[in-house]
Amino acid sequence: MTRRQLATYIFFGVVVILFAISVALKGFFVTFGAFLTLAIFSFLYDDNPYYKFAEHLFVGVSAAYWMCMGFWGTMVPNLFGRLYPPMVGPVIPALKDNPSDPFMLIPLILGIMLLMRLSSKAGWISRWALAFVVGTTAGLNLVRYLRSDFIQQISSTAMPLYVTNSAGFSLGETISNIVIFIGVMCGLIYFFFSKEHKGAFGAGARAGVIVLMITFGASFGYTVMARISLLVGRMQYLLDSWLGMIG
Amino acid sequence: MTNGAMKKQSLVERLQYIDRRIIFAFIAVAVIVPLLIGAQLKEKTTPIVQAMFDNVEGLPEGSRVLLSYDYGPTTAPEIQPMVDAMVRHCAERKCKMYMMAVWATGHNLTGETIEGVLRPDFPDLEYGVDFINLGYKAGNQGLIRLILVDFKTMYSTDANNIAIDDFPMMENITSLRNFDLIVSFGGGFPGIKEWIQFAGDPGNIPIGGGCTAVGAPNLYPYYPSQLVGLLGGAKGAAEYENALIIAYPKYEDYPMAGMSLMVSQTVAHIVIIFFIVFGNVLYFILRARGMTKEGLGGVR
Amino acid sequence: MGYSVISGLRKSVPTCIIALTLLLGPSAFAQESPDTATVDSVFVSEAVESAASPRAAQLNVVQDSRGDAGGAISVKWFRSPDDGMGADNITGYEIFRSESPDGLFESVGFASRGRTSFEDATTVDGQTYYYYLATVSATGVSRSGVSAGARSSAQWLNTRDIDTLIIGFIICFSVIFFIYHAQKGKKLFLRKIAGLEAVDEAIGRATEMGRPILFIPGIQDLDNVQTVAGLTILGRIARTIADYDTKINMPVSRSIVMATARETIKQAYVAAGRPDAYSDDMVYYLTDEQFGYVAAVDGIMVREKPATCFYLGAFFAESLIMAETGNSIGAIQIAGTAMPSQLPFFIAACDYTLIGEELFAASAYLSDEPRQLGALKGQDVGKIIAMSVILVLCILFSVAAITESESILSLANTFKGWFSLS
Amino acid sequence: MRRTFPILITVVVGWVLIVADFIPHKPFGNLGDDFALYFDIIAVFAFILGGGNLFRIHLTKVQKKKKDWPFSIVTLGGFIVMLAAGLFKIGNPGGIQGDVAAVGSLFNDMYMQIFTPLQASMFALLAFFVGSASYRAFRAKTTEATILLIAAFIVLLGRTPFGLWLTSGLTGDMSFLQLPNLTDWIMDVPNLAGQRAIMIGIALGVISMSLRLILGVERTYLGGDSD
Repeated sequence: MTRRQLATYIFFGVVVILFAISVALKGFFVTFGAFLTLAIFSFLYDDNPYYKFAEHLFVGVSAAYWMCMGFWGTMVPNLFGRLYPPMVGPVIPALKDNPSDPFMLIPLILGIMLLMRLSSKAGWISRWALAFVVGTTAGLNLVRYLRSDFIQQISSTAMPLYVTNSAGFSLGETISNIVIFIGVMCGLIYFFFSKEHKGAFGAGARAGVIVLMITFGASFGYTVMARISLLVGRMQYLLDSWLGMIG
Repeated sequence: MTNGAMKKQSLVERLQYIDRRIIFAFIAVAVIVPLLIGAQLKEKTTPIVQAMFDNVEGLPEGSRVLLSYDYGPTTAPEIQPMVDAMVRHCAERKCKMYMMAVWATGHNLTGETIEGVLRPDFPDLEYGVDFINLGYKAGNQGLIRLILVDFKTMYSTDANNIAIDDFPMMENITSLRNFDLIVSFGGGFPGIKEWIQFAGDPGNIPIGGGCTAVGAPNLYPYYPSQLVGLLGGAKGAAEYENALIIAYPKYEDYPMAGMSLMVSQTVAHIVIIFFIVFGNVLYFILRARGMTKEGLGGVR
Repeated sequence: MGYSVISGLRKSVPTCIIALTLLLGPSAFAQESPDTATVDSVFVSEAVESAASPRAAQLNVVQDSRGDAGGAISVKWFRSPDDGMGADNITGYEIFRSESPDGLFESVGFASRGRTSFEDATTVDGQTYYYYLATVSATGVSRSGVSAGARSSAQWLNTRDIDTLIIGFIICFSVIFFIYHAQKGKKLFLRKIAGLEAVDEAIGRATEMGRPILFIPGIQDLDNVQTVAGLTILGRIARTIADYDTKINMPVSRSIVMATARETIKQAYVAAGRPDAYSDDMVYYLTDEQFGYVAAVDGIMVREKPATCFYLGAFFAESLIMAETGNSIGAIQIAGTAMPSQLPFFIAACDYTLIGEELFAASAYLSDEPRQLGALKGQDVGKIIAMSVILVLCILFSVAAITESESILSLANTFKGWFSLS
Repeated sequence: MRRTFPILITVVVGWVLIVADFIPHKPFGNLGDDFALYFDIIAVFAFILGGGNLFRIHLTKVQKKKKDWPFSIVTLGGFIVMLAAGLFKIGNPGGIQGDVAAVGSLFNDMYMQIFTPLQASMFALLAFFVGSASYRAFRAKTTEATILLIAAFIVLLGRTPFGLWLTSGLTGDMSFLQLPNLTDWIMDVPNLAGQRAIMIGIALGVISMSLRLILGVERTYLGGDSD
């Protein structure tokens, strides 16, 4: 046994003992939660068996979690509950007298087509379901983005570049509006694909890059604090719920 | 980082490629120490938060407010304080509160508000009369589209599977248009943006939002025409709490979650600022000596 | 076979447009319907108003809600003189409805003070309804006269969205025009996108080092266009990978994405003439859970040490966790997303980042197909339209502000109204 | 047939949905919602595909005693227990009629005690990575990088009371230079302009991408343009 292996085993022993003490004092669930938290944080030092354990557990549990939520939240009420309501009567009594909707056969058939992937011979049928999904995505998003992100953003940018308020000419707002105007214009110039960024156009694109850099820098800086709040939440759990060291 | 063992490096050069684990340790300490001490930090209310506050403050008694819990336990440390503050405010205004979730994970968190704020501090409010928990329904933005025109098809029962028609406050609720204000809490998808796109814009319903500080900048463009106000991150929560204290002085000495969160955040924030300054100072020293390597971690 | 589809499509597009016009045309002209009641037909309220009651608001128009699926009548009124003013500030307006002018009226909704319209979305199409409005304050209630009858009905054209339709038509038309124009063979100029220039080099590096390529198509399902964009890029990359026989490792968080990605890569191997080299194990599902997924991806990164990481699709908070881990193992990282909040993190931690629109353009760039590139030209036309409209609107508003001219201001507002959501 | 028909499906579905968006009348009015619901249901079918795939991979690892196979047992165990708890609503106070995530059920317990701490801890790693990323990336190397650095630095400082304290001397006409005010200005003005440009660009990208899909020009998602 090498020294490294020995150290690993001793460390494991210590973890087990501390775990046992904590379970005795604080109960299993809080201890296990704290153990998992620390196991995830240990990844910051390096990959290790504790992280591997937490990671593998997480994958298994969460995959099953979403499957169950999908089954009880969507499949039962929205597919079976609409296709043939009496069938879900024993589970969701409120739905059992609803009228039946034969159109729900469409997703049922498409869903079964998708499962054809499991067969090597009929796997190609799954493409029909995928094609349906892609068509839906394209159709729904085209109009949605046109409306909320294209048209609406244009009208939001429509504003006077010379602002007066009750006190007369407002220099601050005028400057702000001009900056927004130039910023949006140059930002759009940057995204032009079919024109070379040269000359005046190139200068516009360059200004666009600057605007984008300010945007990214500002968003990053703005975010830092938020990210820390999540860590604070976890530390509160460790220090307060587990160790009882706060207040 | 680098395997600098090959050739001898100056101290400055080695610090340039400082092991990131050292930064990690500093951040951990910066977060833990203020927590152990325990302190609160007041925040001046900014206009976008004040707008949200004023909107709620302007709601007449009995107004219907829909609160959508579109977040999960991961962002709860950041978002729960603002939910609590707004629910408290709505309760003070005697608004009727309808809690729902477009996120499956929001389901459990509605209980936290009810048990943590409404039951202890507003014992007079009655379930089904003053507030109701409608629970989670699948369907993401599709759900929002559906309930914009037809509320009761999707919500035939509350979260505890009791028929919706048993509750007096559900009378006359046929579509989202019956609500005086919809507030979505959450930074991800589906979230405030989807509420704007699928309910606020088509239904002409006032939408308010509370989101993570990360999501906030993306939502600024919607304010004020499509969004009545926005709370961003713990700071937004602390600002709302501040507005609440000014309007309702009885909360002056009340422990406010957002304000205590701000302390640890601020300290860790300053640590990161320190490291950025430190890194740039090293960089300029090295550049003066002509020893920089270009391109590392460069921008595009 | 595919070519026949395309040529068929080319023929059918104009037909579709014509059919659409024919379909929409008549309804566009048939806008006026008799389901309208205006103030003229409202008889004056005889309700008793005590001294404490607020002054009543009067009805303006009661009519079928325009351009909807039926089942709604919109009620508009003029604000009460006490709305928002003085000590007797009202709380709001309660809307009452009945099926006959002298029948039993019931409340259908409440609008806060300041509002001047309400949509009663609980009507039955074809049934005639009568409305009156009660102005409510803390001290009393006063009611308006009863409106004339109004009926709701469904329309064939969403007239409220006619501006969206027109603008959408122009944009779509310009994209479609350039798609087919480009087919005629005129070579288009396209500016360079650094991230795409680096794709081949990044794949080459992984091949040389004998290490895998990690491809992450975002964490959203196929109902997000960004995921589709990521997969179309995968389609291009997979061809190179199949040619070089580079190892690809693609953990995904949605099983529909898994099915699609397998199909995509498999076809690339078939096209490269080596279908046997393909294996379903290249693409595998982990979990739908955002952080469960990222925990596993991080593990895969530190254990398998991919030489190149692609992150192309819709990302949320996990972006930085993956990109920083990828950075620490020294991988070349190419990212692309249309999630503005995650772009800063990719820019900070990756070697190359495709910003927003560039993600959608990438597969066209990599395809080098004239039709695909033509679509990019069409996008540029969209930008020119956006910029021109913004320019004209800003000039109009500025002129209105400088000259303080009401008429220019109303002109500007009308024009802006075309670009506002109803 | 194997390639052409799917493309036809995409084309027809896409166009119908676009047209339907402007027709409120039945049966078009709700088509978008219906199709979105169909997608959700197909996605649940896909869970069977995904879950089955996960199960098979880890089972193979255990059977063949591949590297790290004991950890695959952890995945399988977590998966099976959670799946059983959820599908059969084990320990649910409302029985089989109760809400799947009802408080008191095994499913909810596992969610709250295992899932939640793992999820929150993973998310909290970001606090550390944001630190290391800013240390490395925010260096004044090029003009662009310097602008990025300055914008980030002002906003970082402006969001702390430290920033207010540092610049509280600037009053009156100069008060707009106080760091919190400057931060707000950067967020509300240049940041907003950049975000808008990105948003408009993305909208055009989505429109063009969708059109390429529903014209059948972009077909890589079905395995490339060769037949």
